[in-house]
Amino acid sequence: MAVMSSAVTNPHQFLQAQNRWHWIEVAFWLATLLPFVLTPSYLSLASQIAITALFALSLDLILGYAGIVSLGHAAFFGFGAYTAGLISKWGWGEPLSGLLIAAFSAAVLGYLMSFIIARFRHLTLIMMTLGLGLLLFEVANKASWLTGGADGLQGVHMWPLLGMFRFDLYGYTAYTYALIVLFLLFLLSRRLTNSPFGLALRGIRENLTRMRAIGATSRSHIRTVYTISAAIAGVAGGLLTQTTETVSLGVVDFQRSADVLVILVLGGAGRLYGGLIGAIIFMVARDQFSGINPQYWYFPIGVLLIAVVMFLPNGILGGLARLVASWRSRSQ
Amino acid sequence: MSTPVLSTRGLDKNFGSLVVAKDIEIALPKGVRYALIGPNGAGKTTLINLITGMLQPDVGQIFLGDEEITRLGPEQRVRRGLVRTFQINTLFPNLTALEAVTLAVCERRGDAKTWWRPITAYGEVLDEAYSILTSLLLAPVCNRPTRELAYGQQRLLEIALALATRPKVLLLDEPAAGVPRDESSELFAAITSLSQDITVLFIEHDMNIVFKLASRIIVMVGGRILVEGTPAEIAADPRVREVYLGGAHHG
Amino acid sequence: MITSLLGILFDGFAYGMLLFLLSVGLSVTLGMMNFVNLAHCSLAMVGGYIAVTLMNRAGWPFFATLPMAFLGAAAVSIVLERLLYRPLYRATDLDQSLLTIGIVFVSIATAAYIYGTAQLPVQLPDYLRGSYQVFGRNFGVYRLFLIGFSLVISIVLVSTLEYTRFGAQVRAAVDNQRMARGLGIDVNGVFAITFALGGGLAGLGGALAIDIVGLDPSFAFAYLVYVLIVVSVGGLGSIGGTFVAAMLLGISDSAGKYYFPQVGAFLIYLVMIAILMWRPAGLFGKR
Amino acid sequence: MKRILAGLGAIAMFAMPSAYAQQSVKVGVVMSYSGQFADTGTQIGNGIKLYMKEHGDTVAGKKIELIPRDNGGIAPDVAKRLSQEVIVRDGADILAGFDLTPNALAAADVSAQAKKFMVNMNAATSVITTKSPYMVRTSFTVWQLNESLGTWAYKSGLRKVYTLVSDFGPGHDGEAAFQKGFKDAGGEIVGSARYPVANQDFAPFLQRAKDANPDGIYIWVPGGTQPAAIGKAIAERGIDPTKTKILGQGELTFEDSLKGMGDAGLGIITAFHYDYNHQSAKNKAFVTAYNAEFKRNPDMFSVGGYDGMHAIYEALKKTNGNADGEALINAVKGMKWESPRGPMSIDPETRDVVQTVYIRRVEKVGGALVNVEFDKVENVKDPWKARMPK
Repeated sequence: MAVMSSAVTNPHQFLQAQNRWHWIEVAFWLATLLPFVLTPSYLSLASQIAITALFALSLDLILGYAGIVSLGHAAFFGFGAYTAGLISKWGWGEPLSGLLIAAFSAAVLGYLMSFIIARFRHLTLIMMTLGLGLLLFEVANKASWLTGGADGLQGVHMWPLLGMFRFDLYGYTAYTYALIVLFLLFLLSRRLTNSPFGLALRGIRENLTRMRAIGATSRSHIRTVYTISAAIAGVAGGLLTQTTETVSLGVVDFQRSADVLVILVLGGAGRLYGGLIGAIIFMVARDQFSGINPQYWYFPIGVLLIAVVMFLPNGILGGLARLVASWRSRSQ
Repeated sequence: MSTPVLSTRGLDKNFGSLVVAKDIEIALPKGVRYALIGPNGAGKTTLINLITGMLQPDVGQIFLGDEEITRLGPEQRVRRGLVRTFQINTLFPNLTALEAVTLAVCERRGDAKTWWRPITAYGEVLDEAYSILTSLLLAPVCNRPTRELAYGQQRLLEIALALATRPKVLLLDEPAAGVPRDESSELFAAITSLSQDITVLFIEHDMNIVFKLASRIIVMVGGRILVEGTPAEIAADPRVREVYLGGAHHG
Repeated sequence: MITSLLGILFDGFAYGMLLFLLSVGLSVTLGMMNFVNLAHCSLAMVGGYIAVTLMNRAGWPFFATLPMAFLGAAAVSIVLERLLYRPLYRATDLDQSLLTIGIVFVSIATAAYIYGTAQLPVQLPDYLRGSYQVFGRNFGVYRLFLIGFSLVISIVLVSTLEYTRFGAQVRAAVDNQRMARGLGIDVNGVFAITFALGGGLAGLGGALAIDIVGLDPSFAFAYLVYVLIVVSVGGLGSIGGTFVAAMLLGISDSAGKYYFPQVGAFLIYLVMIAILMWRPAGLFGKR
Repeated sequence: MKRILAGLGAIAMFAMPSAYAQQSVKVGVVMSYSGQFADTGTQIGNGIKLYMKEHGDTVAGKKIELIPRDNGGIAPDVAKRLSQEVIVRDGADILAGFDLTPNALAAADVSAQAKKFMVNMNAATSVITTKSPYMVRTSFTVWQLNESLGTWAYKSGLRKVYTLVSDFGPGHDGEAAFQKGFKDAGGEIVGSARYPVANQDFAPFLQRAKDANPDGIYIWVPGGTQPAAIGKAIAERGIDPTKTKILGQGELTFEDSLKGMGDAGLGIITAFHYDYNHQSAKNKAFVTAYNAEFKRNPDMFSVGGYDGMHAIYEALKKTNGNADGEALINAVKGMKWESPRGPMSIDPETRDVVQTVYIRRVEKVGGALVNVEFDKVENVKDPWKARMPK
């Protein structure tokens, strides 16, 4: 804190410094390449972590930045997943265009739902998102002629990426693809959160009454960010479909909505890297714990969550930031 | 006489059987400093809430210039120049002062919808926000999160946020509430130095300040306007004395 | 026609009462103390397992297990409150959710470890089984019992919170902690007892629910959604609201399944969304 | 190797660590050990463990190593990933487990791609075995049981039946299979309903069924906590199973469900391929050993796992320890053996299970409720695949 407030006379410099890439960020993204070299047999897991991280990032835009808690975000993930799957099933297996269509359709759904969402706050908002998510689950189950119902959608086959790279058993293509998409959408989100719009979102999170008192168009902001978030979630769902060539009701179920919320809060909501770190820690922990004991892995995961809340409030990144700050102020 | 900048006609508001506003008629000309006084529970904050649209009146109309704004939402009224501050700090705790004022400027200019350009690309917005903060002596702390500012600085930030919207009419709800008297001079200096294009209505309990700042005074009691006049008229009015002296035991 | 409607109302009402017992504790702790306790159904599960264990292994009569289910779940909530919840009363909703989901995970794994993953059978005493036949309709004895029991519980609960000294202390502590402390109220103690009460009621609900819905480790999650629906539709902190919401949802669920089985799964969510669109704070919510 | 990446071939040297694992055969066991279907995984796992305990962990000179992985419920993406991982990371030669249809379908892709032998120990939708030429099934198919039950129901004298099924894939299959068997024989379906997958209170559905006045009510339920709830609701509705016959697939009268139902369950008729009460010397020994090991009775999941391991062991014996997918699947085609469930075999054409379907009635034997077999249909193949155009 002391560093920040040290007599910055020019406001431009200060904000520019905030927007600049920190060396830790560069290191983080370089580290995402390590699985190719160090753990090539974990690439399938790595690609699913990247997809989950993207999904968590989409939730972070509405929850971490605009303060909209959602327990039904799987609706968009699932909508994108089914869209991507159906396009492929109907004979168009080209991944990139499929992903765009998945994003677009999830965005349309998100835009429509945003008119309901923007009207509510607090528990009512949570229950609305939950209710709409569960409704979509039931629709997907009922419409088994379209979605394959509980058996899952059959007949999803992707063409090679860019006409060259097949989706292989080891997950090289899957991870490369998921990682690039994650990185691009991360750049987009980073740009968004550093924009005037991003500032307005934080304003909505911090104080909606004050937003009205400065004449802000909060509801239209909420609709915009909800739509963008839905589109990104749809991309994540589409990626899952394309890299695994399967779609099931699991993509829209309550568990997925709850998991992504846990992942984001675990990592630290309101920080772009929160969802990414949360996804890595949660999924690696689950993979390792369930490898050790497939039956009772819930136990150590539960203890992990409890410990994070007790010792690192505001998620792992939030807690670390506080520790670093207090360490800095002590060392000065 | 030209059209008043802000006027109301016959505003009524009840909460159940409790009358909080009854037949409120005001007309504020451009540039005038109005004080709104009255004992606790007189309905002063309610009136501000009604005017700014945080509450809807049961009956009556509100005009900003010639335009009726009775049915507009609070944010629409703000964009037309009708702006308020809050008696209890209503700020963005985790935004820096500069970010908060920048946000208000962006909203005014319609830039807040832009999500593809970084905020650093808006040089003139930052300059404007910074100059508002400078004028309110907040520049040295502008990069601190709001929650870390001193209480008096937060009160100033309330005004800074309102100014960033370029108000025509500014409603200040006890701007110095909670600020020790010897520290409130900065605040009132700021209010005094506001542009004469801005019409100001402020709620204040300290009569010394009221009489020093206001060019006209409205006295409210029990949800009604008791009397309106110049400071001298109000000081001489026996009904006001009755309310403030005789009514002391109500307080 | 009329008798079938009557039967449906009866079944739905009884199911609603079950939802009421499971939810009312959460409504109190979430509404009055602002603590997001997603582990509420874990407490119900504790009550359920206590009842089953005492009946199947120790041979206790069903009725004797109910107070134990209440006390056991209450004891667990006191421990949780002391160790984990109290430091987090001022934390964000999200931290509270994350903590309590962690507790749910731990409880599921623990239950699976102790009792296995199979569902546990429950046998009620004969006098609670079967049904009375009236107008050619069958009215289940256990459902009748559930309705009566829940009515008694809600009356006791409402009168405790509205008319006793303890109730006044709870409301004072919730409204303004500092002032309550100033008045010499042991706020920590009051909160602990309120939590214990909420948890105990959940345990009781769990014990009573297993005959109708069964019991296995996934119980802690399976009912969470329903309980949240009841609480939000009823309005936070309102016992009467929770009662009405539970009844409404129970009856509309039953009626929907009987008259329109093809939309059975949608109905409860649609009802919730419709009610919240109409009254965002719930039927009896103040905020 | 057609689908294995062309461009990144150089990196592929990391793959297939099984090259050095010649002294052992690794079996990746992918199923749900946690979540809603945790008990399924537990019981399949128990069946596997018991078989290995009885027959040793070495066959044809190879040590059998299990690699268990938790699927955590309906999650084909996870099933697919885990299957890929046990092959590429852990070097598994055989895929086994698979409790749920979507998961099995997703893993089938992996089996087909990697040419790995796959033993489906539970998932019961007919189509699954067509998805990989290296897959064998040791459980049952929904069509196999329920079409037989439909035909049998008409033969036993029922004419008007109401069907009530869980509203998801297997439930729809059960409904279709029973209705086909029953209607082809000449019966009439007087009404039908599908209840939500997570349904808890069954009173309204059973009331509706009762109000249709059928001779029998057919119920398809996927196990879990629902059967006991259904049994209790049947009794509470005043439906007498001795007058209005209650029919269903065996999950309806699982051991735990019967304990929960109590005497309400008496008289329910189910079609199934296995019960711990099946009367044979082989089964008696199996049940005793199982109880000694796990302190509970085996069920259809256990026997799916047990017979699945049998298929793996016998196939490895035939191939002399060669764990190649092609070799193993050829070894297992047409294999016949005496299982705790009775005689069973693997259809050489479809690689699906051929077995006896038992018709059982719930009776009280020695104070406990059990399923007593009183009729059976022998050598039943999966009728759905038999009708499929070749």
